[in-house]
Formats: sequence, structure tokens, C-alpha cells
Amino acid sequence: MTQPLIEIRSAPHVKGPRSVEMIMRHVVWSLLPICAFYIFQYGISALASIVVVTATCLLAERAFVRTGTQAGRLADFSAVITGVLLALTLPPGFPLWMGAVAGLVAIALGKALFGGIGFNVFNPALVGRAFVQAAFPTSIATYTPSFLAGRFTEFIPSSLALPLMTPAGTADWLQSKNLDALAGATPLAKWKFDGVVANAIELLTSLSGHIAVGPAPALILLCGVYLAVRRFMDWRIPIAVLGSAALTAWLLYAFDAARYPNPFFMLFSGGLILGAVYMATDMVTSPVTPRGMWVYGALIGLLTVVIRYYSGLPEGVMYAILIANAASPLIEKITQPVTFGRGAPGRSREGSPGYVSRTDANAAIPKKRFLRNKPKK
Amino acid sequence: MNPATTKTWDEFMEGVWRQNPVFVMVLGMCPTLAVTVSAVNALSMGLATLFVLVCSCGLVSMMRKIVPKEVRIAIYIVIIATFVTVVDYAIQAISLALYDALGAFIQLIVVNCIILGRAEAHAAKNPPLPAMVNATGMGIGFVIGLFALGAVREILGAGSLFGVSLFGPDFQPWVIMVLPPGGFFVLGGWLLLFSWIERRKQRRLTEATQNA
Amino acid sequence: MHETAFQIFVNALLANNFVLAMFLGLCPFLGVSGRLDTAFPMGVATTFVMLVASLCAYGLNLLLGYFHLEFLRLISYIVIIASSVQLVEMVLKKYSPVLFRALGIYLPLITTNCAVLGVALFQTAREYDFVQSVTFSVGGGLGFTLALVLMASVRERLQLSNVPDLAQGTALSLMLAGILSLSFMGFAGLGG
Amino acid sequence: MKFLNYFRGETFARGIHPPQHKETATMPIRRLPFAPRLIVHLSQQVGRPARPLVRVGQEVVRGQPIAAAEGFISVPHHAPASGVVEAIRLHPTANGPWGEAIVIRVHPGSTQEVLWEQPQYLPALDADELIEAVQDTGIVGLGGGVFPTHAKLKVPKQWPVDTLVVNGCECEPYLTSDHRIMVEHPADIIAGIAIVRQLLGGPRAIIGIEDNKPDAVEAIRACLPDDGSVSVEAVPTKYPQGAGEMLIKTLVGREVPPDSRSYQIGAYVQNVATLAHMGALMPQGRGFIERVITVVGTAVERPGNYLVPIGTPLRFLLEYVGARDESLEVVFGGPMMGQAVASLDTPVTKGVSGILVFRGRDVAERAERKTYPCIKCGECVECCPMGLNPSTLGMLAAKREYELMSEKYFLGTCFECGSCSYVCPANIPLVQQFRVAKRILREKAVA
Amino acid sequence: MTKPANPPVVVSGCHPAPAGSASPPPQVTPTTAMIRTMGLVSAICGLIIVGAYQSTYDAVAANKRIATERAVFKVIPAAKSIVEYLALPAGGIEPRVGAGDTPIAPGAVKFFAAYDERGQLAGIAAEGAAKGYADTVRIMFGYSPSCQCVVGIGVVAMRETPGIGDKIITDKDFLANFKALDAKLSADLATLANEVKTVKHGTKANPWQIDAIAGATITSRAVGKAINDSAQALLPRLVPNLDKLASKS
Ligand SMILES: Cc1cc2nc3c(=O)[nH]c(=O)nc-3n(C[C@H](O)[C@H](O)[C@H](O)COP(=O)(O)O)c2cc1C
Ligand SMILES: Cc1cc2nc3c(=O)[nH]c(=O)nc-3n(C[C@H](O)[C@H](O)[C@H](O)COP(=O)(O)O)c2cc1C
Ligand SMILES: Cc1cc2nc3c(=O)[nH]c(=O)nc-3n(C[C@H](O)[C@H](O)[C@H](O)COP(=O)(O)O)c2cc1C
Ligand SMILES: Cc1cc2nc3c(=O)[nH]c(=O)nc-3n(C[C@H](O)[C@H](O)[C@H](O)CO)c2cc1C
Ligand code: SF4
Ligand code: SF4
Ligand code: SF4
Ligand code: SF4
Ligand code: FES
Repeated sequence: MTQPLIEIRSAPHVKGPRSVEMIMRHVVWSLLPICAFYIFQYGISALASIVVVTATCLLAERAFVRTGTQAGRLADFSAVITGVLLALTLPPGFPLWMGAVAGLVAIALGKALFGGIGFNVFNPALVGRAFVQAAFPTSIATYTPSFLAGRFTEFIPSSLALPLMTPAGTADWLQSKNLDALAGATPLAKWKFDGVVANAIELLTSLSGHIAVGPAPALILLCGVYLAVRRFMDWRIPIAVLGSAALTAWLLYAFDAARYPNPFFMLFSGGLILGAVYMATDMVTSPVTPRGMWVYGALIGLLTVVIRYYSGLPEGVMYAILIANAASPLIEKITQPVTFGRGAPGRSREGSPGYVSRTDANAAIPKKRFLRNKPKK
Repeated sequence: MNPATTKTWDEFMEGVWRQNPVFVMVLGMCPTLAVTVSAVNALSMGLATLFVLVCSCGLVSMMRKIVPKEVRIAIYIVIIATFVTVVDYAIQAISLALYDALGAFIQLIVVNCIILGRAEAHAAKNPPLPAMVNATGMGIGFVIGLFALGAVREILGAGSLFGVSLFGPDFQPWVIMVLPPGGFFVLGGWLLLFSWIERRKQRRLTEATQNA
Repeated sequence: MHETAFQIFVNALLANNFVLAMFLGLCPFLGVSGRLDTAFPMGVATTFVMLVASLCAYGLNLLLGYFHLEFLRLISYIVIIASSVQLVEMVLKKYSPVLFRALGIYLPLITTNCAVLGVALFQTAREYDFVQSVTFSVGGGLGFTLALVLMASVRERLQLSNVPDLAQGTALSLMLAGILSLSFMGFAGLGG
Repeated sequence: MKFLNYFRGETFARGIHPPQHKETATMPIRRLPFAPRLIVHLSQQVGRPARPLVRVGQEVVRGQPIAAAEGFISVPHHAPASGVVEAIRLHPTANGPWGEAIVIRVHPGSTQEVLWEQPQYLPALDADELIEAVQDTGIVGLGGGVFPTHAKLKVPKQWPVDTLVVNGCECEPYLTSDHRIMVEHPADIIAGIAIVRQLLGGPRAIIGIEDNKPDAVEAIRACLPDDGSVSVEAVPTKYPQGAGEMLIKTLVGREVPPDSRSYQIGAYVQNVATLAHMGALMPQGRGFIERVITVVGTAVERPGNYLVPIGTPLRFLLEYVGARDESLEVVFGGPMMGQAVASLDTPVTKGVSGILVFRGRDVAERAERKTYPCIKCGECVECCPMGLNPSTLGMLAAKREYELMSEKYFLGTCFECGSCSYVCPANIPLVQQFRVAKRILREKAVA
Repeated sequence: MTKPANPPVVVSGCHPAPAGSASPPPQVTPTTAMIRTMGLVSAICGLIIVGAYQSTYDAVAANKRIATERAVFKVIPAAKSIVEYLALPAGGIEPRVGAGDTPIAPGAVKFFAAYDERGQLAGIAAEGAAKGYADTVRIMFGYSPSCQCVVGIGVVAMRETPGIGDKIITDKDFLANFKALDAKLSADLATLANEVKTVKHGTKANPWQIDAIAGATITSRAVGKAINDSAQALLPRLVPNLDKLASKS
């Protein structure tokens, strides 16, 4: 008999089926329908925005992986997720060059700086978005209505601004389409500055023409449910985010219905659903401990509502998530799992005559314990 | 150059470059980041600090023989605060607009770590002239640091330098650069750039020695 | 325009956070945020010193206003604040050794930094009354603590990351502070 | 229903569900012939190695003691077959270092008949005699611990044991040896239980069997004694249900505190195979010379449950079951916790409950998977039965923060079940790192 | 946690421990010497400060006056000189006496009466403040008694975002709001007839409304609120006494 080669590896000798690439790939698949609907809403500008932002993210990632600055590789698909999500949070007519800046910042500042996949503390896509929101606040607040005629043949004029140059305003362009300047205000901005509360169902489906909203919440929820059921995403965080946002909004609504909008409006407007389902759940930047996830999600929901109601800005999801990202190492620290046998004594199925309390047991061990360090064979 | 000049020059360059207070020692961060939204502000703040630094170091050095150890810090602080007050009024007299732009940070020069650090570490042990040379070096280093920040922030944040538009009227300003996060990012960026250059120099050096 | 104490508090804590929005107290922020277990006491001690500074400045303003000696404001602030912190330190040492051990080692480090003097200068510039001054200093101090604690926990986490060598150290801290400051921009206008 | 168990708290928290691969569960136990040479290691147990009783050249008969226990924490060994002692020399062991072993050249005519026995009436023995009798059989914990059973049975007086937990879970994938023992020899198990109960002062006994083995539950239930002192419970199938701590939690609802032993909370765990062997051997006064081993894996042509004489060299066994390939991975034990064997000359020892043989290319496929930094998915935290945080532990291990791992994150509590490594999508060798960390800490503590 | 991989703690370099905590010096300086030195230092410093204060006093005062005048002239272009007044809480007005630094009575509102070159009242200027996007926005507005309306605004101080918030002084359309912003008093002269209010861009319908700047609604609102608050406090006290101001005394 020929001598076979012997492989020696340490246990375990079997491996679960899930891998990083697989998880990321599924998240990308689940984003595709959302992108498709978004393009259906806004036409080629949206398509161009998604393509440019994602491509910038991939190029930046490649450059940083090449130079050895960060771990990971292109094939892990995480940069694709970053790019697509970033594009989905930008207004459809956002100038493409600014989108590229956002993508570059997302990867450079949000990811490579920390050493790449797994090491980043802040959600890269949101770092990119926060950067451009602070850099180009006017452009990022310029929304255009959905389902405009000719959207598949004509770019929103601001999209094609020359690099480093101010984009053209959209007001004249909207006028040429017989829409007034107000049509470009997002439902949240309309509520915040004019007290107009949009219909929650319309927001949920985003189907009733000419409103300036992001991707449809209903579709995002559906894709989110798919991910949660296949366990590619943790179900606790979205529930905690939406639950605490709804609870806070409902409490305030019950307190003063004239001043505060109804909780459904809060849930379905702005980026809350996208944020809760896809961005708060980024596992790298959220706590690993289950209890920590609840705390983290609840913090996001609460902060979102507080920022929306009381700060100068109409939208707060992004900031809420970034702040919770910063807090998540701290949250994780105080929500470590209870180690087996260290918690309250488990509830016993029946009365146990011989049960010795932990304290008693520990008190007695030092004398009687034999073989304190059981030698390994 | 004769040795004395070399030494003085060394002392001077120490602060300007090798021990640059902004980029190397990372001291006096608050004014560094707060007032550098434009090149003018940065320069003015730098010059104001330079003035306080040189004057206080001179005075501290002159008094170094008679100042008792126990109360030296208190005395230094009083001296520094004096010159800051002088600068404060001087700027008010020169331009109120500038005074408003720099805000409380003029008065905060008092607690600027660089000044107290210089007074304690150098001026208190050296005669007035070298002390002032050293302080001037540090101060110029600080001015350079502030200017480097202010220039980048103004160019990107407003498309201009010293108020002169660089890219034409259509330039899209990067508002973030004049906001607090921009200050952090630009200084962080400069530090990254310097450490990259340093790294390259080091690599060149090792390569050269290996080849030799 | 009269700000309520609550508005002042929220503004100093979040919207105009001392470190992240007003650039005050950056040196301790960058220097002491490496470890959570020193960051928190440092924050508490700074809050305390800021409160002392605010009280001193309030009293001093009354005095200087009475004698029309405003041009001595800066010099007297700095002297009074520094010496009262020394005094507090000595009193603590004598009467509350526990508290002294917890905070004492931090006190000398923060006798004077921008945040401490800044409290005094800003409350004067904004003409705050007594209650406003106290809430301003406490809010500012807690805001400083909040920023410090968040930063410290993030930096502890990053010690387990493979941060590129190039970015190690101050550059990373600055970038982190930048992102934190970016996040805190969400609170802009909160105390309105 | 299984899903509801989680909420009802009828089992321990967390754990994993790897594919079970219990294909050999229906294969009856078959005897393996004697190899030409049997190699009996003197140290097959936790504790001191045994002391040889035979000389080179001496004739031995099957069942005869050939090595005596050296002290209390040690067991004697018996000749697995009749033959001649050819040598007493160093020989490879499964985990690497060579150990002293008695090599027996098997007599070509050696039969399965056991020629050395001292029947005894157990109920007549007092506690100390009974413990001695247990020791004389040379039995060790067959659940993987290989701790001398008689020593484990000497429970300190101040800890009354009220429940004997009989571990019939066999939660590791692939392994079915305990399963077959329960199906084929339930009476021996009951007899073994009786002995242990006699020693522990008659606690109730609960046999916990994972609910993927209904035939075993049936078989045992059919021969339970009438007095109700022994009961059988089907427990949810979940890895590592078989770990003593977990099974106690499931059956009795108590948690063993860290650094404590299970008897301190009134429970005592014994593996079914251990009990079956005690039940079968002790009345006859025989020694422990052969055991049931599941041989299975992608490279095995004739998998099954074999009754294998202790000391059978791997090479012979693999030849017999038809395992050959250009490269192999051979594992003693289950896939989750088992030990990869370095040499085919290694003999079977008392603690081996299964032998897994995988083809090299299957292993390579696993090895080729890229390892990423921890993406903090939390899978490991959600599966660690011990309630640890393997994610943080892993990151600390990568930075060699071993002290911190044990002080703040309870590294010592980890029982190395491997669940975390199994689930980790980033393919981080978590438990492997923990083992290294523990070893380094132990070495530091000694130094 | 792990060894702190910090840069050398900046703080220690930054703030040397105060004298009290330094390790005991070898020989202690006598108290008299200490006091003597302190006295000397204080004297020198006092001298320097007083010197600086005195020598800049006039320039600073002139600067402040010019700044105020510029601000007022900007909102009332016809003005050539100003007089500072206080509107008292009890009603009635009186000229402000004393330097700019003297505190004003609680509840009193400061305003400026601006006169043209002939000494005739050209308008009233007053300050207002309200919370903007980043911080308080302080503005100066000009009020014309003849049309009972606001005729111009200028910014005194603000920290609004450059490029967004500062459009309130650069945006022509926005400034056009203040050509003649209605600020009539109600019949009983107790409040404004119509509250001055900022409305969303493109929706101005009444002369007392301000059309906000798109993208800077928050700052625009602050301007509206500042004018309204200030006018509500000032005008009821001022208007009945306008005749006192008619010409420069
Ligand atoms: C996570 C996240 C954060 C966002 N943050 C902001 C924000 O801070 N400001 C903003 O104007 N839009 C933000 N958006 C964009 C919103 O999607 C956008 O306001 C919305 O699509 C328009 O509908 P609305 O009027 O209901 O807000 C964010 C989107 C997402 C997904
Ligand atoms: C992760 C883990 C899994 C285990 N699984 C089993 C098992 O399935 N069956 C078993 O009998 N013992 C198992 N054990 C060993 C038990 O903890 C316990 O030691 C054994 O049942 C005691 O019986 P013994 O002394 O007869 O071996 C496991 C141990 C660990 C740490
Ligand atoms: C970095 C940044 C700075 C901002 N600065 C201002 C500002 O100075 N003034 C202001 O009114 N709004 C400011 N905003 C807020 C938005 O531009 C504005 O509130 C929002 O888009 C609503 O404006 P709109 O309804 O008029 O379009 C800022 C937003 C960001 C992100
Ligand atoms: C459920 C899920 C959500 C994700 N969300 C984001 C996200 O919001 N932003 C992002 O940049 N990457 C996201 N990623 C990708 C990846 O985790 C992220 O780039 C890491 O932060 C890179 O270290 C997500 C991945 C998954 C599996
Ligand atoms: S030896 Fe392994 S497979 Fe067998 S019962 Fe124990 S853990 Fe389970
Ligand atoms: S190997 Fe240790 S850490 Fe990992 S799951 Fe098992 S007990 Fe937990
Ligand atoms: S710590 Fe784990 S591996 Fe070490 S002896 Fe205990 S159970 Fe065994
Ligand atoms: S399973 Fe792996 S990747 Fe996920 S948290 Fe644990 S160690 Fe990190
Ligand atoms: S410069 Fe602000 S604390 Fe040192």
C-alpha cells in the first residue's frame, strides 16, 4: 500500500456553509429589485448615479487593497453594497461628480483608514453621505419628483454638472415640466417647514406620482424580510429601530397631535426604512451581542425622531446611525453575554434537595477541589 | 557659518520644522482648528500667537534669575496673560471684523500649550536672545502650520485664497471645509501626507544604504 | 433673546459640543482618549473644574464690573481659576481622599485648558446670568465627557483593528474626531 | 416543535445544528479481527501512566492485566488478545508525542474468548471495594474525557448527589457508537447505572438521549427497572447537547458555575458507553479490552460500527474498512472536537469513540476558504453555549492579549466545543486560537 | 484595555503641573522674596496692560463707533449721523448716555435714531436676534416711520454656514423682501398688526411676509423671528414718541 499523505488540522473538522462573500452576495441580490424600482422612479439619472457611485467605491477599494492599506478584496462584494446603498441615499439628481466624491470618501475615510473590511467603526456609506451632506448641503437637499415624463431619455440637469462646478438649479427645469418649485421638497421637509403631513400609505408604496422620495419603503421591507429569514441580517436591529422610532413618535403624537405628525408618517418618510433595514444592520458597525443590538437599535430610533423633531434638519437617520456606530463599542462593552453559570441560578425544573448555591459552592471549593488543573492527556 | 550662528540657526529651525508645534508636537490644537477657516484668519492668529510667544519668552527669560521655583508657573501665566491682553486690544484697534472672526480664541492664547511649554522648557533656562530666537522659530512654525490649514480650507471651502477667487464664479465650495469636521480632516490629511513622505524618505534611505 | 437653561444645556451638550463643534479642550481630548478607564474620570474632573471656573468667572465679573476694570478680566480669570482649582484640590485631599484619588491626579492637568477658560469667556461674552452660567458649564463639561468617552471606546476598539501604520496615532484620532464631529452635526439647531 | 423548545427553555441556550451525517446509525456493531500486532499505550487516560506488569517475551492471554494502575488517578490495562509481549517501547500517540506502549504479537490462534476473569457479586461490596472493582476493570470516561471513572466516582461526602445524568446524546455529527450500544445493549447500561447509583447513595437517574435516536429511547425504555428510579428523556437535538454542563441544564435545569464540578450542584454525569461497559464487565470481573468505534467518512468504503480491540493500529483498521487515497485526514473522535492523527501507526486507545477519515481534497477545499477579519456578525456569540463572546476573544487573541482574554472575557470557561469556529463566516480559527491562548497562559502560570 | 498606543500624552507636555504639585525643591525660597517677585511681576504686567489699554482705547472706541454707524447706514442709506436711544420698559424713550460698555437697564431696548445731512430723522435702526441653524443670528434692521415698514437689514453677528446661511446678506431676492416689509402697529398700538413671518420660498403673499431662501429656510426664519421679536418689543414704545426724535437735538 502506498503511504497516503496525512493532513493534520485542528478541530473542528467541519465548517458551516456561510461565508463572508456569500452573505454579501445575498445582500447585493436583495438590493437589485430596490435599485430597479428606483430607476423606474427616476430614470437614467438614478441609473447613472448608482453606476458612478458604485464604480468609484470599487476603484477606491481596489486601490487601497492593492497598496496593502486594507484587508479584504473586491470579490467580497462589500464595496458593492457600500456603493449601491450610498447611491440610494443620495437624491436622484445629485451631481455625478459629487457622487464620486462621496464614494471615494466612503471607502477612504470610512473603511481603508481603519484597515478595511471588518475593522471600520462607522458605516462607510454613511460616512460618505455625511461628508457630502456637509460639503454640498444645497445639492443634497435638492430632490426632484418621481415619475416625470421623459425620465428615461433625459438627465435631471443637476446630474451632469461639471466636476468641481456648481450644478444648475432644478427650479427652471421643473417649471418647464409644469411643476412648481415646491414639488421638489421631500415629504419630511414639507412637514418640517410647512406642516404638511403626507399620506403614510402613499409613502409606503411610493407609487402615487410626482413625490420627491427615495426608494420605496414597501419594497425595502420585503427585501429585508427575505434577508432576515435567510439569516443574512440580524432581525433584532430593524425591529428595535422601527419599534423605538414608532414608540417615541407615537408618544409625542398622543401628547400633542397637532404639533407632531402621526407615527406612520415618521416610519415611512425619509430614509428611516432604508436605514433601519440596510444600514443600521451593517454587522461590522453594530454590536455583536444580542442585547447590545436591541440597545443600539433603540438608540437609533430615538435619535432619529429627536433629530427630526427638534434639530434644524428635516432628516436624522444618517446622523442617528453614525452616532450609534460611535457608541456601539461602548454598548457592546456593557452588554456582554452572561457567561454560563455566572448568571442568576437557572430556574430549576423541580425542587432540588442537593442544590448548593453558587456562593456556597465557591466557598467550599478551595479546600476540596482536587485536580485543579486537569492535565491534558 | 561660524558655530554660534549655526547653533542659533538650528534653534530657529527646530521650531519651524523639526519640532513644528502643529504637525509634529500637535500642540495648541484648539486655535489651530478653530480659526483656520480662511488664510487671513489663520495668518492673523498665527502672528498674534507669535507676538505673545516672543514677548513672553523674552520677559520670562529676563526674569528667570529672580523667579522662585514655587510660583514660576503662576508668574508665567500672568506674563502670558498680559501680552494676550495687549494683543487683544491691538486687534480690536486694528480691525473689529478680524476680532469678531477670531472670537474668543485670541484670549485663549493664554492657555495655548505651546507658549507655556516654551516658557517652561526653554526661556526659563536661557538668556533672552536665544530664548527669543527659539520662540520666534516656534512661532513661525505655528504660523506656517496655521497657514497650511487655513489655505487648504479656504481654497476648497470657498474657492479663493486671501479672498481672491481662484476657480471662477461657478466653483462649488466644499462647505465642510469651513465647518468643524473639515478642520479635523484637513489637519489629519496633512499629518497623513507628512508621515507618507517621511516613510518614503526612510525607504529611500534604507535602499541607499543597502545598495552601498 | 433669552435662552432657557434647558436650551443652553442641550446646546452645550450636543449641538455646540465643546470639543466637536467649538474646538475647545482638544489637547486633553486627543491626549487622554486612549483608554476608557482614564477618559471617564478625566471627563468628570474637567466638568468639575469647568463648573468651578464658571462660578469664579461669574463672581469676578460682578467685581470687575463694579470697579470698571474690564481690561484686567483675562488676567484675573486665569489667576483665579488656577488658584481655586488648586484650592479645591487641597480641600479634596484633606476631606475626601476617595474623591481625590479618583479625580485628583487629573486636576493639575486641567487647571487651565481651552475648555475651562472658554467656559468663562463664553459665558461672559453671552452675558449669562447665574443659572445660565452654571447650566452652560455643566452641559459643556458633560458634552466634553460624552465626546471623550465615545472617542475612548472607539479607540479601544481600534486597538484590535489593523489600522494602517501610516494612519496610526494622531492622524487617526483627528480623522475619528472629524467623523464624530460630522455625526454631531445632526444635532445642529437642537436647542432652538 | 423543536423550535418551541427554545422558548420553553427546555434545553440550554444557543448551540448549533451542523448536518448530522448519522448514516451509520442503522449499522449493527461488527467485530474487527485482531491485527497482527496490538499496541497498548500505558497512558490512555488522564492521570499517571500505568506500570507494566509483563516482561518482553512473556506470553499473555486475552483479558490478562498487563499494566497496573500507578496511584489513584490511573487505571490498569489488559491484554486485548492472546500472544507474546514483543516489546515495551515508545510509540506514536494520537496527539503527537510518543508514549510508552506494550506491543503484543497476537497469537494466530487467539480467539474472541476472554480467558482472564474474576466474577464477583457487586451488591455485596462496600463503597471502597466497589471503587476498587471499577478501577480494576481499567475503565475511563468514554464520553471523551478519559478521566478514570473510579476516581470520578469518589464524590466528596459534603456534596450529596441527587441526580445521575446518563449522557446518551452523542451530539457530534457522524458518530453512532453510543447509539448502537443503546440499541443493542440496553441491559448493560441499566446494570451500569445500578452500580453507579449504589456508589452515589441511590440518586435518581435520568438518561438523556437526543430526539434523533428514537430507537435508542425505545430500546432503553423497554428495560427500565420498575421502581421508577431510572427514566429516559428525549432531549432536543443540538450540538453540544452532550456536553455535561449542557445536559444537566437541559435535564435538571441547573447551571454548573465556572470553576466548579457538577456534583457541587447535586448532579453527576456519566456517558452511556462507560456505563454499558461497567455493567457488562464488572460482574464478570473482566478488563476493558475492546470498544465500539464508528468508522466513517468520505474516504471510507465500508463504514460502520466496529468492536475494535484496544491497541489496533490505525493502518490495519483503515485497510480493513477500505480507506485509501493519496492523502487523508484521520480524526480520532467527532468532527467538532476530535483530534487529527499524525501517524497511521497510532493505535486505538480507550477514549476513541469514532474514527473519521476524510479525503485530502475535501479538507483542502475547506482550507482554501479565505479568512477575513471578524465582521462582527455575532454568529459566534449567538451560538456559544457557554455564553462567551468569541468575536472579542478572537480579536484579542490575534493581538496576543491573552491575560485580558482570561480576566475580562472568561477564556477559562470555554470548553472548546468548536461551535464558534464552525459558524464563523469569516473563517476565523476561533477555538484553535483559544486552545493556543489557554496553553500559553498555562505555561505562563507554571513558569 | 491594551497598552495605550497613544502618542506621548500631550496633556502633560501641554500643561505642566502647577507649582504646588512639583516635587519639593531643594531649598525653599523665603516667603518675602516670593512676594517681592510676585509684586514686581504684577507691577510690570499691570503697567503693560494699562499702557496697552490706554493707547488703544481711542482707536477701539472709534472702531466700534464706525462699525455701528456703518451697520446703521447700511440699513438706512439716507442716514449721515446717529443717536443712540433706549426704549424704556415703562414706555417712553430716552437718549443713551455713557460709553458703549455701560450696561443698560433691564428690559430697556436699545435703538438708533438716524438723521440725514439736514438733521431730519431718516429712520430708526434696531437690533434683533434669533436662533438660526448653528447659533444665534443677530441682525440690524432699519425701520421707516413714514411707511411704517422695515426698509433694510444687515447682519451684526452670526455663525451660519458660509455658502448657505450667509445668503441672507448676499441673495438679492431675499434682500428684496426688505424694501418695504410691512410693520404696522395694530389700532391700540400694543402689538404689530400682522406678525412678521418667514414663509417657504415662493409662497410670499402678503407684505408682512418674508420669502425664505431655498436651502436656507432655517436662517431665513431666524431673520423673520428676530425682526418680529424686536419690533414687537420696540415699536409700541417707540411710535407714540416719534415726535421726540423728529430732528436731531
Ligand atoms: C440612512 C439615510 C439617511 C439619510 N439622511 C438624510 C439626511 O440627513 N438629510 C436628508 O435630507 N436626507 C437624508 N436621506 C435621504 C432621504 O432618503 C430622503 O430625505 C428621502 O428619500 C426623501 O423623502 P422624505 O421627504 O420622506 O424625506 C437619508 C436616507 C437614508 C437612507
Ligand atoms: C462540547 C462537548 C460535547 C460533549 N458531548 C458529549 C456527548 O455527546 N456524549 C457524551 O457522553 N459526553 C459528551 N461530552 C463529555 C461530557 O461533558 C461528560 O464529560 C461525559 O458525558 C461524562 O461521562 P464519562 O465520564 O462517562 O465520559 C461532551 C463534552 C463536551 C465539552
Ligand atoms: C452642513 C449643513 C449646513 C447647513 N447650514 C445651514 C444654514 O446655515 N442655514 C440654513 O438655513 N440651513 C442650513 N442647513 C440645512 C439645510 O440646507 C436646510 O435646512 C434644509 O435643506 C431645508 O431647506 P429648504 O427647505 O429651504 O430646502 C445646513 C445643512 C447642512 C447639512
Ligand atoms: C446586512 C448588511 C448590511 C450592510 N450595510 C452596509 C451599509 O449600510 N453601508 C456599507 O457601507 N456597507 C454595508 N454592508 C457591507 C459591509 O458590511 C460594509 O461595507 C462593512 O462595513 C465593511 O467593513 C452591509 C452588509 C450587510 C451584510
Ligand atoms: S464523545 Fe463526542 S460525539 Fe460522543 S457523545 Fe461526546 S461529544 Fe458527543
Ligand atoms: S469553543 Fe468555546 S468559545 Fe467557542 S462556542 Fe465553544 S465554548 Fe464558546
Ligand atoms: S479549560 Fe477546557 S480544555 Fe482546559 S482543562 Fe478545562 S475543559 Fe479542558
Ligand atoms: S462568527 Fe466570526 S465573523 Fe462573526 S462575529 Fe464571530 S468571529 Fe466575528
Ligand atoms: S489648545 Fe485647547 S486644550 Fe490645549
